[in-house]
Amino acid sequence: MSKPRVAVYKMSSCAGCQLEIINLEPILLDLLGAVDLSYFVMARRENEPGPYDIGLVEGAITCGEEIERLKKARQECHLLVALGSCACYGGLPSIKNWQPQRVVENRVYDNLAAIHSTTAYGIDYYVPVDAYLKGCPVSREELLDFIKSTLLGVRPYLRPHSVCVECKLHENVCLFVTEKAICLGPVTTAGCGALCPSRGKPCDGCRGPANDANAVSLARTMAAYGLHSQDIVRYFRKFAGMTSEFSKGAEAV
Amino acid sequence: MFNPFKPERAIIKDIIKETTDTTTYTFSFLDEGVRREFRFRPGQFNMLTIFGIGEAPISISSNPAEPETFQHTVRHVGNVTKFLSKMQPGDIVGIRGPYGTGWPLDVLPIKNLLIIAGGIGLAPLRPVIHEVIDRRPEFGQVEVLYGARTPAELLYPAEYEAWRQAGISLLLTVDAVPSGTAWEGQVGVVTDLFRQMSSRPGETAVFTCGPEIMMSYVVKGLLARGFKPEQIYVSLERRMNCGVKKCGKCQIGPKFVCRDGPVFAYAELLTLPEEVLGGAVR
Amino acid sequence: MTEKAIQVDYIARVEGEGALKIKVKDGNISELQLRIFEPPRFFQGFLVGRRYDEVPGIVSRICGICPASHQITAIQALEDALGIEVSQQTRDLRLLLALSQWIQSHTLHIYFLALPDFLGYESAIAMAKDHLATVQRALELKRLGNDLTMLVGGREVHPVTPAVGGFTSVPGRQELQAIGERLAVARADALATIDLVASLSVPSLERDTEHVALSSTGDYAVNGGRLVSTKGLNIPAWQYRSHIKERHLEHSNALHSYIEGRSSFLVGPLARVNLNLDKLTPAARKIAREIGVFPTSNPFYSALARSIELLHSIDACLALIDGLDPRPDNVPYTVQAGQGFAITEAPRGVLYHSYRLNNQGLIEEADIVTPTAHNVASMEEDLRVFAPGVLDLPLEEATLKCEMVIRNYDPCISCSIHFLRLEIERE
Amino acid sequence: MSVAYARQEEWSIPQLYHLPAAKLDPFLNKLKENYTLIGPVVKGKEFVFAPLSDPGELSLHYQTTLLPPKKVLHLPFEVLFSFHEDQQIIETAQEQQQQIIFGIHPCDVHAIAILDKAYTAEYPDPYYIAKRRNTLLVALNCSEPGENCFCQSLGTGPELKDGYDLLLTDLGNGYLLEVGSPRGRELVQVMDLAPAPRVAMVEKQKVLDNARRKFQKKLNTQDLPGILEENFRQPIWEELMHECLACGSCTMVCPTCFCYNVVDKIDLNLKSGKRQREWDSCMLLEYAQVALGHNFRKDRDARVKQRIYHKLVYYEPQFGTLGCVGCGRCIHTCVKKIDITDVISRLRGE
Ligand SMILES: Cc1cc2nc3c(=O)[nH]c(=O)nc-3n(C[C@H](O)[C@H](O)[C@H](O)COP(=O)(O)OP(=O)(O)OC[C@H]3O[C@@H](n4cnc5c(N)ncnc54)[C@H](O)[C@@H]3O)c2cc1C
Ligand code: SF4
Ligand code: SF4
Ligand code: SF4
Repeated sequence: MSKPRVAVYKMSSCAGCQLEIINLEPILLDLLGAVDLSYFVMARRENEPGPYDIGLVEGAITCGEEIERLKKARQECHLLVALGSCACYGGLPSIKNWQPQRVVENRVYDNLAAIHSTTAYGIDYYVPVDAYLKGCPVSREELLDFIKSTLLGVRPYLRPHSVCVECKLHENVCLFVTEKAICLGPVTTAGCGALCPSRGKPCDGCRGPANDANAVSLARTMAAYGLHSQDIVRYFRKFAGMTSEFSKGAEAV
Repeated sequence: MFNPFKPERAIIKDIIKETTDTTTYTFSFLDEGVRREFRFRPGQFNMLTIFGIGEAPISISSNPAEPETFQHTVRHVGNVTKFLSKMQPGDIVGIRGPYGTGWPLDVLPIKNLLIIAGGIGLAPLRPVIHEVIDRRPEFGQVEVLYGARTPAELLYPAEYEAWRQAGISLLLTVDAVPSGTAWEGQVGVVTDLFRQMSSRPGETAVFTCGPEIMMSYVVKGLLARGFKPEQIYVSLERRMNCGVKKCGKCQIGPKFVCRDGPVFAYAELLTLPEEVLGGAVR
Repeated sequence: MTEKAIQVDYIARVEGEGALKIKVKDGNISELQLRIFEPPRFFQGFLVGRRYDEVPGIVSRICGICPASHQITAIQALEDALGIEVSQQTRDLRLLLALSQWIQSHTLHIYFLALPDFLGYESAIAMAKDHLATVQRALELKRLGNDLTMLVGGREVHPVTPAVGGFTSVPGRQELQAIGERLAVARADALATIDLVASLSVPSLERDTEHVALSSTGDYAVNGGRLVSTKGLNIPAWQYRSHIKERHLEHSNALHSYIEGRSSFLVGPLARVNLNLDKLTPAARKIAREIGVFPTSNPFYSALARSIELLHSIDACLALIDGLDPRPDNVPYTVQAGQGFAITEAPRGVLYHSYRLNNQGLIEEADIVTPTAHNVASMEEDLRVFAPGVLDLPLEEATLKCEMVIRNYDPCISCSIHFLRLEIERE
Repeated sequence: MSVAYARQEEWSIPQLYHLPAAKLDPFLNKLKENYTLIGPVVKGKEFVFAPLSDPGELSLHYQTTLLPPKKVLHLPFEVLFSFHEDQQIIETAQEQQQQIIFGIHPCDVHAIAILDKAYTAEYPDPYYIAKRRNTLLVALNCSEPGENCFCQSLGTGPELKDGYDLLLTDLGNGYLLEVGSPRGRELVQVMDLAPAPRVAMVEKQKVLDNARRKFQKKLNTQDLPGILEENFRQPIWEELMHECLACGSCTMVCPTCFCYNVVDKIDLNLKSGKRQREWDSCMLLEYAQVALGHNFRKDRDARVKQRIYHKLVYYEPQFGTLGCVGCGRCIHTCVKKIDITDVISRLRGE
């Protein structure tokens, strides 16, 4: 069996998710024994043309040129994977979607003639996507599980439920209940190992809505904690504000 | 101490492709002692492991009189079951079991037997048919109503003749006949066969297995024809991760499907609120 | 009339997306464009209206390679605005965090981005076939940097613990000591790295440049100090904007940083080693002196400067860990209106953040200038000087050499949010 | 196999000792010589059960812990076995370490008795049993119930009557120490303790009576199955469907929840690996989902009901006991403050 060919594409992103591939240091060489990183501009100079078996797309889509590249990627990849929250939901770049485009641009640039930025979307707004690896950045463990499962031809086990589950499995002091800090864990997809709450920082929802996210109910509780509606809107419109679940949270109060 | 979670290694002896998405596998335990001691009753299931992929509950579909090589008829729908479709004779899987209650063949004084199956639901009932054939004089009228989506999806067609010869009345139906397929039999859902069946409520036990929605219509139809809830037995399916009443997944109200079932007397299910059943059996 | 063109559609082994186009006519450069087609993500734009305590988590997403630098810089700018004085322990942990990222980022650059060029491979992956031990050493060093970032920051990419006023959680002494032991062992790898990099023959490239870095009276400046240069700049962070400007040059669509009244400048490890050689930890200082190339303005020595900083970072971390037994000690504060400024040394060089807050702690204005944004003008200038000398080489080789000039800077293009987007023609 | 732990049996008196406060640490140090000591320690503003490296870490003045001590018997994550390239199955060594759960409250002791039923009946779970066999319970009667505690209503506290190896009651100047099993008696023998004075039992009742008066929550258990069965369709369930976050916290912290999920973890060689189980929760959407996507409890209210009915109705026919011990953890942990006692009193129209 020949090794599956993997391509890594970069759209509007911080490159943190692709760095997580290199950050697999202890097993990186083993991984390279199992797959061919055929197209990975960040790590190699001679990149091989498609088609590829797996395409990992990092980043949100924020301009026309990216839409074209994304469509090409879709064509040349058997499996297309959204790598990280930018690619899954638009990620942090989608914050700008909630302010008038020109106003945001104006804050950064004087000469707007050359700016052709569009609403930031996750990649499935434009092309069908086969799998989503959530997180900002992606979880290396999930990435690896995904690759192994794909090699075996099975569906990977990616936790679909809330961060609270993992938070409890690690017996963290609940920041919401005990520290009275607003935490998006109850409506956010687990898989990070409840990383932030384990370090004393409330979850800010980087992995997007869990499979049964009840953002409306959580938003009501946030309001009951005395949060201003603008604060609540900010909580939900961060990494995954474009999802219908988190939109409901933002619009609940 | 005995570890009920540790599968025994079993080898795939033979593979028979039944339909486009269903295959019957013949297995045999590698360990001689395990192989010799293995016994099962019709309606029981095993937990089938593919190492590294997972585990799934699958009914035993072969003759209980030949437990040294037993069969599973598997529909390829998810991780374990699809991976199995790529395996070859000689490959090793893990198996532990048998688990669950079987069909109450020995428990009840059964005279007549009515078996109603849909699709893959015939798999856990095939051992019943085998056993009935082996013990034919003990039973009176035995009738099988079986429906599949298309003629090509009927399971075990090669055996129908033998069943009929053993004096079992077999009524078949299919939901649809794709163009180009030869089919002279009935077209329609299983319950459409009620009109042709000769079974009557008196001294008859009904065993049914299939999609829950089918079973629900079956039960309704039977009740309308004068059958009593106590006569009807259904086999249920729930998510299972252990098969031995530990993981909690398969609970329906106070019942564990893996242990109190998968075969339940319909009368028993009637004690539960409808919603608890979640499916459509009622 | 001879025309020749060097074109690199994708500058590989840098972080982010850029392209290079050089046109030469009769031996003179007629057109030189370092084009960045990384679309802008408007961080400074959408930071406006967000709450101050969200800022560290947001700005870290500017760059996945040096997220901790963005966090630390933002936090220090916000603390400046809110008038917060943090504890010595917090300063130590922040330094540890910043240096952990230097270790990780420098290793990545030396071994994965630069070394393949010098040794003639297209990538470290290809290099591993012949130089397995070298690549393994790189992986171990990088993991060590990552593990230290994770210990202090909670995660390698986008740390979670740094916060205004301190840390949301601090590492235990035992864990620090354990990683200290690994650092002590890794010194040998750092020394081997210096030997390896020092043995490479570098092309010559002499250009009169101004090198800019933070400098402090005490240590090798990382998270604070005054901004100084080889040409006499010497300012505190809050004066940054009165001296450093951006200009829109005709030949380019990118904004180019320059020093008021002067020209482009260079930031990063080379500038730091040149300016702060005396402040390196003793072992690193001794070796840097022995090698004897510093100060130098040849940017091809950047990798050497990085390798020296690698040793320096390890030694500095060891010293820090020795004195640390962290306890939670965040300082309390009240939210108020204000403006704050901070400059730190990210792995790639000078990073500037400034914020204006209203009395509810909402951001009214954000200004961020990243190291690569500082360097882009310098990169182009280097190419202008360097390219004519390689024009006689076969095109493939000339192209590689020009790419190497860019890779010297370890450019982190996606974090250079000050770039304008260019029209792309990609064949 | 029948597993009888810490049953009250016949043995010779004295069974009551006095453990002066000053002797607590020396006692713990003695126990530490032969056992892993697990007791409540401070974590932030909460308490957790953790191995004690130093007796000084023990905080007996706790009301409840985040996770119940269940976590040392039925582990949150547990490797069931590993399998090798040649498909040989290697069982993980089952833990044999002798351990003492020190300072466990009556409700949690009752919860372990319930787990014993679930895990030692038909198809005994060898992983649980290996740990359970080597675990001794040094219980502590409650003198200060927490704001969410309602064990009193269920007869599982504040006083423990059974199921312990040793039982402590804080009498102010020291502890009354009662022996509950032969293994418990072995434990006390490591110290030279004086028998408790006769009045100790009277003082103990005073402490407990005082505690009994402090309960803020109660759950009326009268004809619970009947009440719940009658009220399967009530507006309150729909309300809860909208309120509940389906976050699963309530079940993750419950001392009697035993559900788990199984995941195979394969190595990069795609041949060897391990099978692992981890706690699961009936509150989660995927819990009752089967292949091809059918879900038997798709709606949140069906899951809320499953949790509450299981605890208060179904445990009885399954294991001959109520499934709730009134520890109040599910109330404390719930971001929405969904309260099982409140649900019941509303169903009763109280
Ligand atoms: C008592 C019983 C007998 C069965 N007999 C047969 C049979 O004879 N032939 C047959 O083809 N199928 C049978 N099934 C259904 C079969 O178990 C599922 O199709 C199978 O579990 C799907 O597993 P998977 O890994 O392929 O699917 P995935 O969707 O990948 O499932 C992942 C895991 O979820 C669980 N799971 C998913 N669906 C089910 C389900 N329906 N029931 C229980 N657990 C599930 C399993 O733990 C499985 O490993 C039976 C189910 C039960 C409960
Ligand atoms: S998801 Fe986060 S880590 Fe990944 S590219 Fe986007 S910003 Fe970077
Ligand atoms: S801290 Fe957040 S994620 Fe953790 S349990 Fe509490 S609400 Fe859930
Ligand atoms: S803890 Fe509360 S919100 Fe979460 S699942 Fe349980 S009842 Fe619902």
